[in-house]
Amino acid sequence: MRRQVPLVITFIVGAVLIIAAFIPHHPFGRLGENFSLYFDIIAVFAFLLGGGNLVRIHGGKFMRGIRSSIQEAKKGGGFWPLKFLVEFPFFAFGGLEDKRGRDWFFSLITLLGFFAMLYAGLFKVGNPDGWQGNVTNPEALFQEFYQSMFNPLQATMYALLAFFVASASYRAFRAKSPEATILLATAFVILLGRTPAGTYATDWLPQSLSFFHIPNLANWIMAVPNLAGQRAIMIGISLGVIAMSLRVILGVERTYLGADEK
Amino acid sequence: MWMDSPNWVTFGTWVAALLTLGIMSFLYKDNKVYKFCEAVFIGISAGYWFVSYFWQTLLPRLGDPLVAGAKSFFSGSPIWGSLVLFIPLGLGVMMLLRLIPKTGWLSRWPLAFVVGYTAGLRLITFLQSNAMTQLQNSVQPVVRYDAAGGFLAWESFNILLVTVGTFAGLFYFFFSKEHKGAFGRVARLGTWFLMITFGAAFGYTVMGRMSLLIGRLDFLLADWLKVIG
Amino acid sequence: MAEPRPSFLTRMMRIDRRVIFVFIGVALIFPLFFSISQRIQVSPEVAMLTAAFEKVPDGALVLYSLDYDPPSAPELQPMAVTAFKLGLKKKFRMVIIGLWPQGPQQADQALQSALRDEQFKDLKLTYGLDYVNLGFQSGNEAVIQKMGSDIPTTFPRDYAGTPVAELPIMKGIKNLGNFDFMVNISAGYPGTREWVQFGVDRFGLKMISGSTAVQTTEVSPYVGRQLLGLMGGMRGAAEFEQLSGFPGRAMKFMVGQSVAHVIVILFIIIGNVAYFATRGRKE
Amino acid sequence: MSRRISRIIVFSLIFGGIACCVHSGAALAQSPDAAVRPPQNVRAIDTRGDEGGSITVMWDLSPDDYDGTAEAVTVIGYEIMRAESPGGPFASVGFASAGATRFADASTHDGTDYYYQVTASTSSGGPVSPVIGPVRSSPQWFNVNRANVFIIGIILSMSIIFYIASARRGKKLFIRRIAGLEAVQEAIGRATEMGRPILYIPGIQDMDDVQTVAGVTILGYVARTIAEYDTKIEVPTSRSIVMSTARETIKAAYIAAGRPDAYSDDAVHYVTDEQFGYVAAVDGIMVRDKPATCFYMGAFFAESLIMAETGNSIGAIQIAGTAMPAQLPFFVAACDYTLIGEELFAASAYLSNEPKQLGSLKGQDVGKSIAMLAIATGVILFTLHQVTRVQWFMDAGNWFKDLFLLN
Repeated sequence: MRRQVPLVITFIVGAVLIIAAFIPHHPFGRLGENFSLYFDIIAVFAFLLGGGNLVRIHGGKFMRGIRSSIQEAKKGGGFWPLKFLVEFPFFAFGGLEDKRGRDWFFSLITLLGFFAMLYAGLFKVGNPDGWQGNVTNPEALFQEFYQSMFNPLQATMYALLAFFVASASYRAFRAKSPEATILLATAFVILLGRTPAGTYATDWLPQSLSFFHIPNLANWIMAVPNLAGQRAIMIGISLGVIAMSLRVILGVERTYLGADEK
Repeated sequence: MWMDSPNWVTFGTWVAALLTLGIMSFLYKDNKVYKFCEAVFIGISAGYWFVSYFWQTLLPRLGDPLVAGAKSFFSGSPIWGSLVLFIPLGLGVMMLLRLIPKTGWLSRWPLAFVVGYTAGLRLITFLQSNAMTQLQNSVQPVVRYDAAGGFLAWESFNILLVTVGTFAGLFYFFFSKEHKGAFGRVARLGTWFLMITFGAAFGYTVMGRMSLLIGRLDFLLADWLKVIG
Repeated sequence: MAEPRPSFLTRMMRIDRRVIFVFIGVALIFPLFFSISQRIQVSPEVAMLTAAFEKVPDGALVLYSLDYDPPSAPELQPMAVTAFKLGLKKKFRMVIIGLWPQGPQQADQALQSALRDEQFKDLKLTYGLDYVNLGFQSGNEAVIQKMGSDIPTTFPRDYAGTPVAELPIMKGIKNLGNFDFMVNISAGYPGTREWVQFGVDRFGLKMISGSTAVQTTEVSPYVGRQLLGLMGGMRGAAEFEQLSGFPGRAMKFMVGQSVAHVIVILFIIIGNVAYFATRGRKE
Repeated sequence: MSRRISRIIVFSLIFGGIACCVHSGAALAQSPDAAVRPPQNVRAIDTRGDEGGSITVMWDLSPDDYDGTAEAVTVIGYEIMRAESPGGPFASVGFASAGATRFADASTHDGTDYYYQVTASTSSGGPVSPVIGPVRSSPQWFNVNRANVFIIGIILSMSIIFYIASARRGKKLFIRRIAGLEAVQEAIGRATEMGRPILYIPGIQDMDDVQTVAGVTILGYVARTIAEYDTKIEVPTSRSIVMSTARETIKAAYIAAGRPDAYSDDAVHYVTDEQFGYVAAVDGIMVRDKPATCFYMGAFFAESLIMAETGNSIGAIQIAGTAMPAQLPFFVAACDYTLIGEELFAASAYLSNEPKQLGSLKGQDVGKSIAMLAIATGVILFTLHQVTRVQWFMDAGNWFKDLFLLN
């Protein structure tokens, strides 16, 4: 029973949604839209679990860390709060080493950041329009946090890719096998084609060989063989998704539902 | 407002710049500064998203309609439209029942709803936009003539190549056939086409990644250090 | 262990990746200090895109959906700025939305910097009449679907909170079918793909797209019937700036990018030379 | 076929419309600008395949439609006017720009009679077409515009369901080996030997992405092996629903492996919904916990390479799978094994080794065969037309191609 009901729910929701795609009549016409709204709402509730998990993990780390640090400080006698303060960097950050349990201060930072954001956002702190104001109002504290902390962190993390893409191409693009050679050669031509160097390098070729001008060659690769590969991938994916969906809807695939606890 | 004062703006820029450098330090090796930035990032971003969901989904999509529905009910002319919202509300609450061991099994209902929703929705969208559109785009003559009746060898060759490449790629994805003999050779050809696709996408991407870093460097040099214009 | 000192090429085989990092960093920082311009060859997709822009009659009703956030701004913001400049030049009636929460904010910034152009110094733009920013709505592709049937209920209020009924530009706008043209600038999901699937395929939008370089390969199959033009990455942005006659930031950033490219290419060559030179010895 | 029927309907409506509206020819005389002519042949029908509340008005372009070049006064667009009686009053319900020949008036009430006329707008008013009507909107129970999607969907689904069913009945199926999945066992074994944890990333999207569903189901089978080997698994998630689902999945795997006591909820933890915040954390986990094996199965965006490169730098075995075409190249470059697109969705069936799941893979192959057959048919028809110039091939080809047209 406990296991059957979820399977039935999945089946009904999935099957009805598929059929509804072909029925414009109320209430089927907007079923997809409505279900997507339900999903969003469930996701918000679920966030309470996720956020709770975050707080529990970091709260736990922090509590355990500070307790053990105080115990450590109390060791060997003396006025322990002073010792605690003096050796704070070692207790809280683990000093230069990376010792487990000695990094509780970072958990505290995470918690502070989390609650600061909740406070600023949920209470609309500093919003010129007060409670009625839009949470995205750039004047509010919430958006100030966003601009000065969230945004640069996000953008920099993203920007690390510039370095990683270079190191990955250095390592991966070696002509070790026919496949690797094709990968290398294509990437090489496209890379060249995106730079002026590529343009200059092949400018001397006569007009009759204009196909081999690197930018033209790059455009050709993008338009022809690349397109073929993309199409194969996309058609394959669509069949994969259809099969996956059917397996789920028909209850053939049910790992995600967990097991019975007898 | 106090936040508009030049000092505050400068402070914000400094914070942003130091966090930028902190994240970049990871490239050398993991260190305490990176760890600090990581901790800040996790905390504020989790908070940010929750606040966004709260104001932009929960209240306008669930809270407000329910309140309006309740108001209409008590004012004597009930509008039943919002009643349907008790479905997601109920499912959402069931989600939270995980926290109580005894009722934890009920949380599988919303999960079942979510997975069923995903399966149903995606089956249709991928059928339409991946399968059908790609099939439609693939259907074209592999022999082409221009208006005057002259044979367009190059165009014809390209279309033939796309068609052959698509087929070969699909051969690669066959699961129920051993990649051996003639079939294996075609499948191998398919992997070559896939490799071209990957190489092309990779090569094409390098540029975009560089530009992200340029954006950060531009911030550090122009907005923070003010050494370039 | 008295191992012989590895040869130069063997060492090149496994360079510490941090060496590559340094080269890339320097290559990108250096050109920012100079203003050098370079010749760009225009790709057919961007030419199509600019032509599609030109074909839209002056004063047309145009939808701008900016679906990205600050991390993608270096690539996409110049596109948005140029697209707005063209919109101003052609006196489009511009309706701005975002499927990403930070999209509308990016749009405001882009429009502001477009207005700073010499050409529009004397232009008086009236909010609510010449353009409107409807802000962000959550729901990804569902927002597009809803816009297909009814825009005023999808966006009951604009970004600043004004009811859309009070905005003259919104008079007569019912759904996506009312727009003559659409500009989508996107960094991923939801973005161009969803607009094509739910807007173009279902409601016949005439659309062009500006994508991050990464997304470009993914959406390029749509060019033709579903997309009237496509610009990819900073290069696409620079080509667009050049073609539309509004040179801007993208053309400047292109230089650093090109240098970094050459560095990557050189490292690939070094890696392969070292690989082939040392391969025989190991076996 | 449905197209033809609709054409008949349209034509009958046109003639009906013209017949009932000839008397209003006087409207033409209202034209303030004699040089500009109104749109021709205006007709209106209930919008097909919709949920009601919409009437589609169509017309032929005014001969003076703006063509993008003319200097003289031209039609810049069409104002669609509506009334509930033929005599008016008419009010504007929308505007279509020059070159447009249809407008869907989505503000109708089902069952009400409406009358329409279309004004050719110039900068100074414009001539009005004759009044047509009455027209009513109504909802439909089947969207004929998507009949082709329905049929193709049925064909593909049936081929998959057929093989699931036949496999369930015990028909033996051959499935080729998939290198990336063969390596799963070995990769887990390696982590066990080294005494290091396994990191599993189920993508960064929520459960409403089918790739995440695939990622979580694969996790189920991977976790079963992990439970048998008694290795530590770590699953940071970027969405709360994924966290809950992953916990259910892993718990079930441990129960199935007969080691429910070894399971702990702590294996799965939520980090943040933010893409790059999540990556920052995952990178941190990698360099500090040094997992021996990293799995990336699900939907990925730009962060794919940040994780894969960091994973590579710590020397982990990496197995990735995604259906994000833009991210595949990075996984291919930086990981040891990569499941490409369709293989991701096939993986859970493959790993499960259950006949009915494997049957669906065979069904997918049949689907691919059908797709190839369809492409080949269309290509051959069009090519024959090019070569022989026989019009029939063209018509047949176009008919065939339209089967895949999305309306």
